[in-house]
Amino acid sequence: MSIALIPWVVLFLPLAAAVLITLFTGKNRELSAGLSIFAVVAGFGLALLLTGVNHWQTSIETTTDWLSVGDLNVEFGLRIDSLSTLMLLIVTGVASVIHVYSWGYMKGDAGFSRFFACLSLFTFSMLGIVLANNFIQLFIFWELVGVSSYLLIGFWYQRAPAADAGKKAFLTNRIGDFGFLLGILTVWVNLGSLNFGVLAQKLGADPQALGATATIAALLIFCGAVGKSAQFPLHVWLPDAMEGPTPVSALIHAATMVAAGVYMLCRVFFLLNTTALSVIAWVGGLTALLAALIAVQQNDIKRILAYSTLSQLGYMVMGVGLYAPGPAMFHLTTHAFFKALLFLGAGSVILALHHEQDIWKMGGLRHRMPVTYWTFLVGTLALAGVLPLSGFYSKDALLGAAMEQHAYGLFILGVIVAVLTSFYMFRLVFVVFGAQKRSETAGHAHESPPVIVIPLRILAVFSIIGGVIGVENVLAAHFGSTRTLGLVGQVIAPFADAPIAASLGLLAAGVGFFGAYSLYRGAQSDPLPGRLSVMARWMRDRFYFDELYEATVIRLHDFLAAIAAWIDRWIIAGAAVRGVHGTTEIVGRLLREVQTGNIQTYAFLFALGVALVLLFMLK
Amino acid sequence: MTVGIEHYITVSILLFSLGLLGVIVRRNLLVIYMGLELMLNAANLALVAFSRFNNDLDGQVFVFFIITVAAAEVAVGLALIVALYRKRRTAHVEDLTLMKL
Amino acid sequence: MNVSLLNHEWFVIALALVILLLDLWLPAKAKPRLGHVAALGIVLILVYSVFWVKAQPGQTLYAFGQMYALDPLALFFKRFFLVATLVVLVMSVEFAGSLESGVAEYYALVLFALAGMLFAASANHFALLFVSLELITVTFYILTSFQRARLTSLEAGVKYLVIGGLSTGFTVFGIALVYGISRKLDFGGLATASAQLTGNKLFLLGLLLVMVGLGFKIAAFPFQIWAPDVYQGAPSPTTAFLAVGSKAAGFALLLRVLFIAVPAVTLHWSKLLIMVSAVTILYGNVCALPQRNLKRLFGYSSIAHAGYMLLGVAALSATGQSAVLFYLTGYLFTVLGAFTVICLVMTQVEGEDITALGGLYQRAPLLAVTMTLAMVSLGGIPPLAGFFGKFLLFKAALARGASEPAYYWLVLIAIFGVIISLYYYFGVIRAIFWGKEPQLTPIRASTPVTISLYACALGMLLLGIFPNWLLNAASDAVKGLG
Amino acid sequence: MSTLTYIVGWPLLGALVLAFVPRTFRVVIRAVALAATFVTAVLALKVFVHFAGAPVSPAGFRFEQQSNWIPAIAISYHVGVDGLNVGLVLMGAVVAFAAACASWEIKDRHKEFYILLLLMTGGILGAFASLDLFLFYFFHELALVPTFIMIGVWGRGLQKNYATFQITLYLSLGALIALAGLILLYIQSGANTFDIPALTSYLRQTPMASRSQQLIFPLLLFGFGILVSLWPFHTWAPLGYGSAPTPTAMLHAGVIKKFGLYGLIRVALPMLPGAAQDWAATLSWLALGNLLYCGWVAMRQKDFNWLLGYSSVSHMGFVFLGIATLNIVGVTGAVLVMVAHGFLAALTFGLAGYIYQQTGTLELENLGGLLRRLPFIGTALVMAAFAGCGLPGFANFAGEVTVLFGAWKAFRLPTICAAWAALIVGAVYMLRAIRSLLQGPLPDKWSEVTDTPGLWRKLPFAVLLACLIAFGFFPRLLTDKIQPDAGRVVQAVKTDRTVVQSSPDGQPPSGLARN
Amino acid sequence: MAQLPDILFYVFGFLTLACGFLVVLNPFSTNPVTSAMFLVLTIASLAGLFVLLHAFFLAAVQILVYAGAVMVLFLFVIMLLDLPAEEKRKVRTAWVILGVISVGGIVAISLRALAQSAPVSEQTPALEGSTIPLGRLLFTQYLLPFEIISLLLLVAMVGVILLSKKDLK
Repeated sequence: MSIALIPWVVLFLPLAAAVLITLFTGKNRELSAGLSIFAVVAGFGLALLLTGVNHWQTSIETTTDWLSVGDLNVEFGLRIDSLSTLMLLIVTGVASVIHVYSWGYMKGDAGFSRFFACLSLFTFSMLGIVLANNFIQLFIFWELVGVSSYLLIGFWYQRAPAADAGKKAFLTNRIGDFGFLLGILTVWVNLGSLNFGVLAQKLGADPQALGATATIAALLIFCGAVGKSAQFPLHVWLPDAMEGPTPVSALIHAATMVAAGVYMLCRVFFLLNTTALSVIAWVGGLTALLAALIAVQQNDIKRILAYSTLSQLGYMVMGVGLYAPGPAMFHLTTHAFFKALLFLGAGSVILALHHEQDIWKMGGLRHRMPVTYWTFLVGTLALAGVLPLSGFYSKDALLGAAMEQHAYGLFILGVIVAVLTSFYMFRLVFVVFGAQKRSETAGHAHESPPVIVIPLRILAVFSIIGGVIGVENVLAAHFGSTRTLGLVGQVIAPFADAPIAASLGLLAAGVGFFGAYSLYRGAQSDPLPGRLSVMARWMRDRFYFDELYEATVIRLHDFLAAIAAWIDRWIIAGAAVRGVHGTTEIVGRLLREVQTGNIQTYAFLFALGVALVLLFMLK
Repeated sequence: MTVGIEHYITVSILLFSLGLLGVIVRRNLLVIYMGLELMLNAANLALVAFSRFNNDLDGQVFVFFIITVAAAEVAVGLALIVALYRKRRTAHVEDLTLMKL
Repeated sequence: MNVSLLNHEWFVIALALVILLLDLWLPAKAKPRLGHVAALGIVLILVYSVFWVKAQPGQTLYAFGQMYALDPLALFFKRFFLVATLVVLVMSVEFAGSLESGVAEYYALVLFALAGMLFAASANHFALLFVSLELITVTFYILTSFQRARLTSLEAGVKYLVIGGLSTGFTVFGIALVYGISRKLDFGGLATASAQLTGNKLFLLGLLLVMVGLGFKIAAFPFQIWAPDVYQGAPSPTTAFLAVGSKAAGFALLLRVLFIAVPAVTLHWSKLLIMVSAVTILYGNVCALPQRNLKRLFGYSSIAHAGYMLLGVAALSATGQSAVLFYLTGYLFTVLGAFTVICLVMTQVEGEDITALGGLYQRAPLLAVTMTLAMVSLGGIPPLAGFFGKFLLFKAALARGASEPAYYWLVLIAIFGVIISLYYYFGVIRAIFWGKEPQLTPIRASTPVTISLYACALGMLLLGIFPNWLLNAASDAVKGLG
Repeated sequence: MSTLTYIVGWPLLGALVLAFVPRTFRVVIRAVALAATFVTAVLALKVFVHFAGAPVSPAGFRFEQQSNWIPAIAISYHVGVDGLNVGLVLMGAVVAFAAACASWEIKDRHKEFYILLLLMTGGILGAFASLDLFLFYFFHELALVPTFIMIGVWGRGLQKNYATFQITLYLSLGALIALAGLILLYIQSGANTFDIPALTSYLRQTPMASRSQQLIFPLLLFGFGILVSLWPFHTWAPLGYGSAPTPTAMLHAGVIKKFGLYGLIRVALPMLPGAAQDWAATLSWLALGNLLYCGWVAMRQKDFNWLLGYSSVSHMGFVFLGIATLNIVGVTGAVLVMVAHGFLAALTFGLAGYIYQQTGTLELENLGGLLRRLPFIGTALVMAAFAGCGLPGFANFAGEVTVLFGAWKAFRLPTICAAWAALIVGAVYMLRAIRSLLQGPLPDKWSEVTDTPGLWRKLPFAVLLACLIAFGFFPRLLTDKIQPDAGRVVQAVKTDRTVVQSSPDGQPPSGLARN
Repeated sequence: MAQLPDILFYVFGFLTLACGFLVVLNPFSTNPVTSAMFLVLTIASLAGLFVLLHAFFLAAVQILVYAGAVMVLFLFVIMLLDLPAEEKRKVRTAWVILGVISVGGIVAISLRALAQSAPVSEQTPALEGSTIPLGRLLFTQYLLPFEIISLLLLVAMVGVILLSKKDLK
């Protein structure tokens, strides 16, 4: 089998699975799940094979024309380079684990087959983003992941909040896509191509090729990332998306799809100029801070994780903005592992508690669910950035990048976020697993079955070692650095490169832990609201962003729609159309009053007619 | 001033308009009909006058036709009026407004 | 002098006399069947006309001096009138039950009117124009008031009589003036004389008064006022004949006067014709809009159609004239088809409201289909004759638009008129297909009527789908016009 | 005889045959209708597949046939396809077949219904295949009139009568205005022919005077525009579709409506290039009226069919926008959208019709949670909704994105607004509809609603979806055919560009504003 | 110095118009009989004008046919129907004014046309409207209309019989 063929197979296997499930195996649940899992696991295997054969080295591009009209030439092509290979491995790998986990998690659900069909569709779309070699194809799959996400968030469509959340997610994403599309159009009009390789070449040859539109194009394209990666101000959909089944939250809204924005930014890094990058960095930083603050005061286990995801995505975006796409991707990788782990752990807890998600109704689960507890703890430590877990390395790389760019404001911001991260994660651990049970269901919880627990273990392992398995090397190579480090080199790299960042990062994790320890160990209710009062309420109510949008964007659009509808009904269809109709009818009724039936009148009108004609012609 | 063709035509026009006026303002069918006869006669006068001053007989032949046609028309018209009167006991046009609008 | 040029007329007059004579000896029960005899006679004359009479385009044969002209235009109209009369006669047979007396006379009068129309088609002299017009008009006075047990019929007759007399008066006076100024009564002489008289007010006055008479015949605004009442009151076959035959005779004479007698003057009349055409279209259609009485609706609608045809006349071009001929032919099948249906339906249902058509589709599919086709054709929708006719008319008018923008406005108004007309035509269709069903007794149609219905439907379709032959015939017919 | 003649002829023949089948033979009637449309669809597919290999006339047409019809005024029966209409013919034939399949909902007077349906089919396919202005118009009217009757007789809802009359009068007005434009084109061109290829090439040699163009173009634009529900002449569409029986709505919204757009591309652009340039900017704003304004109105609709009606109106905006670009990308995209929207509109109206059949209402507030009872219909509806809001994988996306690319080269602000309408507004009302119809709790009264019982009833929807997806995945099937001929059209427009200086590629003028 | 024919013209012309006026608008009587009688007078005066125009045959016909036959028919019908004096109803003056205005318009336009384009007349009209040339013309050039007139009379006859036959059926 030719190497070039492998990505095609990887890409289309899940689609085939989705189609087969939809068309044929809907009735047979096991077969559906099997198909779906086979597709993604085989994809993972092939991706490994590809990596093995290719050694991250050459970049392969195979294309075919998808659409070609005039000077618009849209290819359908797959680009294999180290960046996409890495992402391919992450996506297929994490997806494989989560597919397996889903089998256990979704057991007994009425829409079991549908779930796997959607999941496969999502995998297909995500892989499409990863492998895309041009903007339109990227946009195509960008949209498709949006739809899969919509379908999966609204999986339990009969529950109104789920259905609404799906809608909200899709629409918010669409706003980002709007900018994205305009950005693509701008780039195309100015550079005449959509292919990443060609574009990179053109910009490489002439950095001013985009001219005055460079910044605006870059920012428009960034809009896409803002939507997909839920950055401020389009972050509002992600917490709501937690209405979907937990495996979905893990796969889509933590590990892969939301990271697509960051991936895309790295993919088109060559397009981004200084102005745009600084905007990007600050948007990312702001998102990280805001989300972390909100996360501190959430009580829903999945929402805490969702805001955490937001915050970490903000980190990554900030990284991109700091000329550090490599570290950003690095963090993306490690985050995929530990955030998936955390979500799956949360899912395990939720399942054990019969879909209870309020952390204040949990408690004392450490003993009842040991595996879940330990793996969750690993995830927490990794997220908090504790040495030597993966999170530490990637987060340090980002903080180091801030130092390197002398972006001290962002650096401090990053450290504060790190403190908050550690704080809210340990708060979560203490409340959920520590102390005593706070409800009956929590008392009756017991450990989940192997099909759920094994994925936890696998992800835990990667969360631990993810920082030192060479990801950074691959990325460094991709983004133009030649540095390659051995295992030991990787382990000590943070301290060698940016000791201040590394130590501050560790310190932050410690501060966060102790804060949480002092406040929440054994707490029966949240003590913070009392201490922070208004601030806490704002945090709990997510700084009222939803309300703000409700009052502005949505109202405005509704208002415009109402006006349009009013005009349509009363002016166009009413006054104009019915008016013409009615006037004609009335004129008809009036005019025929002339026809009195009286011969005298007729004779008079006849004579009048003659007079008029004569007057007209002989005047 | 010698009487010329204009004088005859003027009389003809005036007579014609009298007939027309009769049709318009009178309400008795028979009188209306008389108005119509006046109009035809006005035309006759014009034709005869023109015939005389054009120096050919075509106009007079035409008058002959008109008189005959008028007679036929009167016969039919009066028969119709009689039939109507038998049915409706009126010769007033204002009573004949079954069909309108 | 070749008297055989007038064979059409001789045969028709003979046929009428034969009918009158047969009436004397036939038993009362058999009298209605005389209509079929008359129809058969017409068929024979038609056969004669088609196979034995030829007219070369652009060439005119004269009889009685220059009095009578036989040219393709005349022949076209003669055949037109024959076909129209044929259908009307067949229709009359079905209607015979509603005539109190004189069924045979009715047929004979129809034939006499036909003779008048045939003469009118060949009129090349004001004397012939006048007498043939009078023959038609006087006959129609009688035909209109034929149902003298019905007050509406008499009333219609009186109205037609008075307004008709008025128009005769104007015509005659107009002819007198024309004669006085130009010293000519024959069209040939007039054509040369009128070239010098285009500025002579009295002459123009005379011509305009003649136009008043013709305008009355075709029911053009402002001389349309009689049409709705008379259409409504007259017996249905008379109305049909009035709508087709009398109107077509008016157009035949209009074309002859405008384009043979005084072409030089006509050239200056485009404004008048445009104006009259536009107002006629609007008036007819707008007034028809709220109309519920079927025959009265046709009265208004016939005004509107006169307006459309005037549009072709107003174009002052050969394409316009041939379009008028084409339109008339389509109109013939359409209106006669519709009136045959009305005839059959109205003899069974009291009242002439549109609702009387309710459930027609269940009662008699053929009638319903014919009526629908007729409405669609009148509305000007393909693939029926009405559409192609309007297409030609619009084309002719638009072709003149480059030099005179008023034609654009005229077409715009015509389009508006068509749209309005669709409203009430579809109202009729709606009544047929999904109106309330007052009764569901099937309507029986005799064989001749069935044939004539099929012929009308076929005519509408044929002219719409394969218009070429008629188009050629029409453009041949107008070759002699100025 | 050309295959196209058979494509046009089969449905008409079918209608004729049906006229002689007794009305009690329900199965036979249905079978005849299905067979006629099926054969037509297969033939259309054949033409589509063999398109590339078929012999080409100098003017670029294939499968041509020309026979005398009305030689007296130079009208001939002339059919043929090029890239611009081959897709439309295929789309029309497939949709007709689907509509015939979906006609099971007609319970009374089915014989007449099928006759009208076949007339419509033959008419519109004839209109698409015509290469003669008169024939083009003639066939279209043939297709249009049955629409009126069908809405009148088999329509539904309280506003049925008003809808019938409004759609009849409105569309006839549009058709007549367009007819006036076509006649003027014939007259003022001086070519003395109604033949489209002949006229086009004649006008390329000797373009019409600017005054004539300025006179005729608006007539065609607004005449055709009314037929396509160009803003602000669109109000008939939701009203009509809201009242039309399902197959009628499918055929009209899907196929017949495309006639006007096709007319603009086939006739107005290449024959009136100067005026087309002058009107392009105006048209782009009118297109926004469709896209944005009607999208907003759609957001406020309470009845699903009305929503679909406005959505269909809104989608027409893409085509207008594509036409207004006057560049090859935009025009190709416009044609692509026409084909795609044909399938889509038929699909959505078909599905809505099914739901109406089951529930007797399409009030969004009354419905909900139906996906549970209608897995197939619901899924198809979700897919259709996504196709409607421009999701990749469906043909609409390919078309819309092509239009946007073309438009971006021609003008900025309208394109931005169009993108907003496409991505946001469309999604808002479509998802809202899905949310109200299919999602949320299922009211008890709808617990008896049942999904399509058999394969047969799934067939129309499946076929339409398959087409949408096939062209969505492989748009080149269409674009490769469309492009050369769209190029021809654009070339014709461009060569007349005497006032606007030709701009180097990639740096277009900021708008084709009036000079 | 006015000649006799001219004086006669004024006399007959005045008579014609005055009687015509009294036919139409008799301020003293609205009885149709009065109108009919004045119509007879009008026709007689017209015949006088015909004579002045040397149309002797037509003058005779005018008297015989019109005054003799047609007017007798009128009177006969009036008597037969025993019509009462016309409308006792209110005379609508507005209506009369409207009528006068429209008629006046026609008259004004016609007279203006007459004034602007006076017909050219031969200075010495020599035509004699005697029976022989008239008859010759009638039976040669005008034979066809003449025959059609006979047809018309037949039609009128049939019509009158049909319309006034007492019994129906």
